[in-house]
Amino acid sequence: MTRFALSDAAFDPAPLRRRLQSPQAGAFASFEGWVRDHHAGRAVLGLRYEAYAALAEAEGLRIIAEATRRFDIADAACVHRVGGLAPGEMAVWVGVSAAHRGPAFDACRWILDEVKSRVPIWKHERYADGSSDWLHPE
Amino acid sequence: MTRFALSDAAFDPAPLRRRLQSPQAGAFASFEGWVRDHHAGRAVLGLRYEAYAALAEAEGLRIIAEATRRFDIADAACVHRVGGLAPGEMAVWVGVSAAHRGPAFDACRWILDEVKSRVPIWKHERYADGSSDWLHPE
Amino acid sequence: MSVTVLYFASLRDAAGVASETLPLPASLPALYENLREKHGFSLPAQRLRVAMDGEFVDWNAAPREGAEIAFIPPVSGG
Amino acid sequence: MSVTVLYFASLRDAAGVASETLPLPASLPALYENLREKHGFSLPAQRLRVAMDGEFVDWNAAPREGAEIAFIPPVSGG
Repeated sequence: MTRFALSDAAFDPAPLRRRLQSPQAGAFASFEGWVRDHHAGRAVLGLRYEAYAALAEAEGLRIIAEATRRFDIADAACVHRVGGLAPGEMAVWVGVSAAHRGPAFDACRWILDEVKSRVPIWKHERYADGSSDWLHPE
Repeated sequence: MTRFALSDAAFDPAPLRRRLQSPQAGAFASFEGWVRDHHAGRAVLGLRYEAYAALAEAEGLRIIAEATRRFDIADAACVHRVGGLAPGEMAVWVGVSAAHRGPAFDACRWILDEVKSRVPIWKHERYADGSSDWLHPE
Repeated sequence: MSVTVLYFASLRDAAGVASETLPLPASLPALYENLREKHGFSLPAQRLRVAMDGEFVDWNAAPREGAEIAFIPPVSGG
Repeated sequence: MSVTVLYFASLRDAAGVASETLPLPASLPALYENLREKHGFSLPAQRLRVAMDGEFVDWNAAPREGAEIAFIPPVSGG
């Protein structure tokens, strides 16, 4: 099982969730990021994620490995979309199984935050007014 | 859509998740509690949840309504199993959609904690040594 | 002049029934102490909550004629 | 004696190409400043990270012959 992956098509998190399951794990926290139809007051028609794939996959796997050391969890995984997405589509999925709920929530949030700040993936938004932009947050 | 329900059979969270989705919501946090095969060092063969159904449903709905007031979220729902469960089965599911990830995580965890402390549901565990117990935590 | 008492979890196991109809009691604490003696409940009242007609109520609430009363042992859902 | 430079996101749009092969530069900051001038990149080096051969490296790392170098603008996944 690859614990961090890029996907160029819509994916179903159900099989990923199943692979994180174990009879010792009593808790499963997960997160999904969905494409919003607005950003900073502008109507968003759609977006495109671009990645530096080799580095994104290596950095994503490092984040999962770090989470497994920092938190008392059983297992974790993350998948991030690349390519074109419409509003409402799932852009990122994070799942964490653990014996107890505290570490499951904490690790899920930490992985998401690290992916957002460290993994070389960029969002290009297309707006209803005809303009478009790469997002390079301060 | 009923935002808090008891279920006497295994259920699929996918349709519940879909009903929480909206194009304004960019974040979806969810939690699943799974039956563990051990408790306090004893092997667990299975368990049974019993509820005071009328009060559990009323109290569960109050928790969801309170969460919607306390946190900046779009929607939330929770389902709790009653009856017999085997290790690995899902006992509780909580899902929260929100514009942003912080409130989604915070509300999901808060709802779970409140359900565990306030909703009249009791767990009866059967152990491998032949004994069994109602759990009435201090 | 009666009430119905519901039992759950370890209280139901100890009582051997899920509910019983009893004369209208003077107070909820008095009712529980009577039942505790009768059925040998191990949990003291301080560890329980009490509900009347499907709503949590204060232990000082006056028992109502015809009410459905439930003593709620510490819960363990989730 | 050359390196390959990869461009992503706004840098790729500004450069008009996804990669180019360039003479081995003296340093990574010197390489970026040259490219910034050549392609009109708006992002200053302080807002970028840099990677060599698929690993993040320090801006002080020495450019290696044949290396694949990528300047990483602020990311926006998730």
